[in-house]
Amino acid sequence: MQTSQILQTRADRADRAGRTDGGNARTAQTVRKGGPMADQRPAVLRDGTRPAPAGIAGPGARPPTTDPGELAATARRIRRHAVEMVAIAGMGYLGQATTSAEVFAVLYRAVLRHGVDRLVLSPGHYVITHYAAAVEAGLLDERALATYGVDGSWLESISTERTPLVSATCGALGQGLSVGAGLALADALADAERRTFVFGSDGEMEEGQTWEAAMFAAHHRLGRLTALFDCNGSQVDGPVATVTTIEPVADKWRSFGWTVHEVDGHDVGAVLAALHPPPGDGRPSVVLARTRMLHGLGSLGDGRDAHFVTLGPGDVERALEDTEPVGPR
Amino acid sequence: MQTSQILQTRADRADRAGRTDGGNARTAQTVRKGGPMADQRPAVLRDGTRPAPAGIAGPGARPPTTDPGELAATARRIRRHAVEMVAIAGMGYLGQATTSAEVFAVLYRAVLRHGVDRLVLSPGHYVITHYAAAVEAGLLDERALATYGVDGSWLESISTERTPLVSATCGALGQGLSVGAGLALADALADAERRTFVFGSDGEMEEGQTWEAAMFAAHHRLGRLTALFDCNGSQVDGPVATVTTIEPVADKWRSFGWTVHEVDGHDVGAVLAALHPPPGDGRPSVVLARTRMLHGLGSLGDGRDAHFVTLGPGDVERALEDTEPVGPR
Amino acid sequence: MTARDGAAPPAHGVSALHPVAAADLLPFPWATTTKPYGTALVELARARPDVIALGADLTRQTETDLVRDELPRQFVNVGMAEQNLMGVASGLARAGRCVFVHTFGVFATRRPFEQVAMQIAYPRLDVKIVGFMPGLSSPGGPSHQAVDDVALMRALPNMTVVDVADATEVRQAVALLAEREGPCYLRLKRGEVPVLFGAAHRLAVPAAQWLFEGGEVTVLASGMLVATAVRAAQVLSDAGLPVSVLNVPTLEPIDRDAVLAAARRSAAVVTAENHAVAGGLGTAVAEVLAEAGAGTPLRRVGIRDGYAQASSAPWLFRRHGLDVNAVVAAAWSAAGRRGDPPTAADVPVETGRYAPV
Amino acid sequence: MTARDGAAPPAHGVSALHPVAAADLLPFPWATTTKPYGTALVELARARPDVIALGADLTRQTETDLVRDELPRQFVNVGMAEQNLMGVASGLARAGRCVFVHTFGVFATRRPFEQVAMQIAYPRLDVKIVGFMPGLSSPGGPSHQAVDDVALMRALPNMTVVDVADATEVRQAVALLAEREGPCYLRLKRGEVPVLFGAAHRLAVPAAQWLFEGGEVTVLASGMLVATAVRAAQVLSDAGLPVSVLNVPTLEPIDRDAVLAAARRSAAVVTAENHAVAGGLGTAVAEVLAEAGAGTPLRRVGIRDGYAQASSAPWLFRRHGLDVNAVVAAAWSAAGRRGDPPTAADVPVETGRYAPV
Ligand SMILES: Cc1ncc(C[n+]2csc(CCOP(=O)(O)OP(=O)(O)O)c2C)c(N)n1
Ligand SMILES: Cc1ncc(C[n+]2csc(CCOP(=O)(O)OP(=O)(O)O)c2C)c(N)n1
Ligand SMILES: [Mg+2]
Ligand SMILES: [Mg+2]
Repeated sequence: MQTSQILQTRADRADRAGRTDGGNARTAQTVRKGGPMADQRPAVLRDGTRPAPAGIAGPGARPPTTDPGELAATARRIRRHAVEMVAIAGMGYLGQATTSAEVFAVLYRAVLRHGVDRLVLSPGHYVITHYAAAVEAGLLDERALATYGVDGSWLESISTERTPLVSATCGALGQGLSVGAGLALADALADAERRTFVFGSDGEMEEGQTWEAAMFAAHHRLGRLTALFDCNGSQVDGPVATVTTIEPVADKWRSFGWTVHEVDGHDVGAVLAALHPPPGDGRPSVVLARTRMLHGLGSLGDGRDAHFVTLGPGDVERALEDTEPVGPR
Repeated sequence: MQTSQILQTRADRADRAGRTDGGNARTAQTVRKGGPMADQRPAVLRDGTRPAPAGIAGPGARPPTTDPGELAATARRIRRHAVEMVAIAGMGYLGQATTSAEVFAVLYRAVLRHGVDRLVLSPGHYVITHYAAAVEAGLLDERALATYGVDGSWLESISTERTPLVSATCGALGQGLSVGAGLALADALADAERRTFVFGSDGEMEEGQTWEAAMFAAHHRLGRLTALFDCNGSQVDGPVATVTTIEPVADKWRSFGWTVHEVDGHDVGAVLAALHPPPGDGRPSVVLARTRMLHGLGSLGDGRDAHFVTLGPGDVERALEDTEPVGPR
Repeated sequence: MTARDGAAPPAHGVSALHPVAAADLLPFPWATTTKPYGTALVELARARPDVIALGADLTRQTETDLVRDELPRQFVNVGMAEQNLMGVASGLARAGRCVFVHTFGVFATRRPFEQVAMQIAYPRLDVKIVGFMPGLSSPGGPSHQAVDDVALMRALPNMTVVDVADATEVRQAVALLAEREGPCYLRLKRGEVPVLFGAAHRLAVPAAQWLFEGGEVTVLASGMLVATAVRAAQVLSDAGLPVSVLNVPTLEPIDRDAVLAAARRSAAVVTAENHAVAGGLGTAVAEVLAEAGAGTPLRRVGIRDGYAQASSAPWLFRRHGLDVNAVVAAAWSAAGRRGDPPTAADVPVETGRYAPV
Repeated sequence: MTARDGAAPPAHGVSALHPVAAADLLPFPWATTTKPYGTALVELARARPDVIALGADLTRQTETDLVRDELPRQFVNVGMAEQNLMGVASGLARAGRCVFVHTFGVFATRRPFEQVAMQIAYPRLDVKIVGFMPGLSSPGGPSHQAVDDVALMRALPNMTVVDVADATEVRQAVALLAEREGPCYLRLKRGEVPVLFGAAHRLAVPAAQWLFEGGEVTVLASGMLVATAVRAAQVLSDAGLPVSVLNVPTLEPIDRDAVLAAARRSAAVVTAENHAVAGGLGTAVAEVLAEAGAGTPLRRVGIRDGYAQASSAPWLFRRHGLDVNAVVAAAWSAAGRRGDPPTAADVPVETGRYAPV
């Protein structure tokens, strides 16, 4: 049997077994048959993602675009979706959607070959941007966004193993780059030309595991691995610089053997250029996207808790005005 | 009550309670009173070290020296002690003693103010060098070395909470720098002028925690913290470079905000110069001691497992010749 | 009917609760309060300059903004690096400080387990690890839900493990643990904390405390499920099944005598905890019963379904069987009662009041 | 006298062992072998190109030098970075590989606990974690002694936890676990491994297996203490106390039926494991007994003394009560026998032979 055949067989087997179910296969005495987990058995596709369950799947992948205007408009719509999602509870991870909108627009509409390339969403609380971008990419039904954060919904506010349309998801921060390195290693060993992207947050650079993974990926010359970090300068307790000095970030990545692209994370052209196929020297590459909290939602002003935004009276209306569609979709 | 008084009181209380006992204070039903751990209650001194138990204490601290000849002779004697210790079982951490002999000679005879400054021995298997250097410093009875690695001995082959004359000891690698940072932070908060040294191995740079600690120490401007890494290029599976690319090590530490001294780790003068009090800019400093496995034991040759040396017939004799005392002590 | 007056006529005229006066249990529905922990810690830190609080980028969430703002020299934010956090705590403790470490329970125990084991528990240092958002009280999904933290900390020799029931106990726990030599793990509800106990209540460590006595079945509860057990006892007593309730704040070392007394006095024992059934209170009780050869059957109420979802705590508590009805049903079947167990009436409470789901 | 012939006259003429033929237990003193695991893994990897072995700078120590040298494309050394190790394993498994991860048990479980929980156990991936040097078999002191690895891995839903008794079981475990979907933790003795079982022996997961039946007391043993239990049973039977022995290779899920059968058939049960008494076999058995309301008393032989020292395994096994005499004494007192328990004769064995201390 060929390796590829075997991998295939095992992937099929995994599909059937619903292996990525988060349920519990403990001893008989501790399993409640048909218990709360019975509905948590999404199959896994061959690229490692979980498809959107029936009822919330989108119309189908839209053709990719590299048009800067369209990508910028997509980012604007991502913000708008995010405002509407956060409006449901009146608070949530709106800041993250505003800082990462352009990066996700470029990734989901221009770079990622959905169903082929791999994406690891390391900071699970950024999944809000993923949902919005997946709608924009045609993979998720827009109406599903109304269930964001609602009890029992598929669209949980921090990603889990049930989250549609991503492979590994991590709410315990700092774990994603390692998983991405493992995925990229599998592809490298199989001579697959697929790329692996890992989206990360700047706070994750405080977790030592990020640097373990960085060292590993460089040593094993995982040139088809690309990390994107949202350097929004924010973490739970406030500005990153007040909590831990992570700068000079670019120097750190270079000293760990990576090719570094430092870009304005709100400039879709710059992000797109940085995500071009990595040079052939075998170095993994990292895109440090410098971003500004609540960018694109100017009327919300500064000075609020950026990590977990609470919307006051009138905030939703003002934010929706800020993100009014500007042209034909 | 003043802070210093309170710290004093608590330290006394800790002494009485033998707080660093490795024994088990579990529930009544799981404790065997007077069980195997009853003898494991070394007191803790105020500088955080455990004194040598009666019977193996040395004659008393010898006056420090910065004489290069004397320091080099000390390193030579450290190697000789190590050969004798490893000869007991015919195998052991001889390589580590050969690479770190000069660093320990300088630390124990010229730099560390015993009973004042703090030392964390991060890679526990290097404790062989500590034992030898402690004898040279007059703190441990030379005869105790004959019990190295013997069942039940105080001189265990990997350090534990029972190990005499060090504070924190760590056999699970990569943990020492954090503890050192905590000790240094305590001193900084108390405006104590004492220094903290952390001895580490190059393999420990593969553990992410080392980089977490590095970032923390730099952010908190722990300028009186000094790390010394034995860059012997060796780990269990062979040359470090074949396992993980940790280079460029100096760039890494600089990008993490540290002052870097890269020296020939067998040059006592260079090591001593690098360990001079750190500059006043608040940066912690790291000494990268470039060393060569089995340095000083030329007759043992190359090509053997450097991490855990097995001595063959005649090896002990040859190694003792290599380390024959050269002058008056 | 309330536990305090204890006099309301039982629904079926069969039995009433026997509240233990010394427990000073307040009448339901209970009031809530915020930041009982932070307030108590500031008080302690003011009196004891050797106390130092460490955070890991969750300062307000762990109520330590109070220390940071009032006693800045006794607060250090280590950032989001939990392994280093525990190492730094160890260093500070070796230097004579009494260190309180704060983060969510899940990040206090899983990420830095080896560091807690080697640098805190093994050397028996004065480090108090305070983990917020126990069990399914976190809406953040499996990555944020500390459903195994008690199991992990109980696996460590020298570690005292405490899961308190209310704000009164939270406040007392701070002082008690500061006085207790050596490492402790304290599990705390985040946000609004109910006030179950009045001023006369005295938390002890590691002693368990009877809240109701004389029942046919004993419910042993810890942490957030103490309030649940109290409500369940009321429902059961109203339905003719008298129930004792034992509040077990200390999971390690467990109060072995109290557990054996519960087994001796009851036809069955039920444990109730906001934690996986494996490794927590239920297991601690099982160990005591089995070693004693007690034939009293045990039912364990706790999380049995592996990994949960990101949803609200009430939704999760119902879905995973941590609600009043789950405790009621377990006690009912443990007592060998036939027929459907009684169900608790849904008690709507105003904001600022607490009713267990 | 040997288990196999089972016919030697009992010392006190009172009782003999009742060996279970299907177990195919070989006569004492047992032979040893080296690298049974590595050999089996190479065999598996040759037949299954999807199998990949990961190491963490302990390649020879985990017998994976065999894979590295013979099938280099199926071996990756991740270096000394155990958190990343588990993440990489997870990524490979998500990409369809069957991943075997190798390091010492202590570093496979403590350092990367959160990574194992979140990236392997929770998504139920095909990752087999193989931890060497269980319990006090490591001379490296508390930092190297995996005395809580079973407790940690048992705390994780979806994780199968296996601790085998001999080289025959090691070999069979490799194939069995590769076939078993989902995450497993396999605990392996390092270095010389005894051969207790003959060719007819069949390891099953999660079934336990009787080695001797018909005793007054049952000793349930796992891993390295199976050999110890067999020897203890011989000593006890010679002294007039007939003993059953149940080999329990799978700690999670535990073979509940076998445990209950042991409780039903015996006046007392004794567990024996090279692990802390809390969280391992003894606790798993306690949970089953307590939930069943079985009144059979339980004695747990295991590590009760917290953190040990860096010394040789025989020295540590004696000092911490993991030796034949400790099991004998526990069974003797559990059975209510008065007077001093019998003691095992010190059996000197040649090199290449194994006798439990
Ligand atoms: C291992 C871990 N520790 C702590 C947390 C709690 N936490 C969630 S987000 C966050 C801030 C991390 O910084 P970043 O992701 O850059 O924050 P953002 O930009 O979203 O404000 C923290 C500490 C976590 N999720 N995981
Ligand atoms: C956390 C941890 N992982 C693995 C080990 C096993 N181990 C002991 S020494 C060592 C090699 C580490 O490199 P280094 O200390 O530089 O080795 P040396 O120079 O002594 O050969 C390893 C992997 C350990 N002690 N701790
Ligand atoms: Mg950020
Ligand atoms: Mg080295």
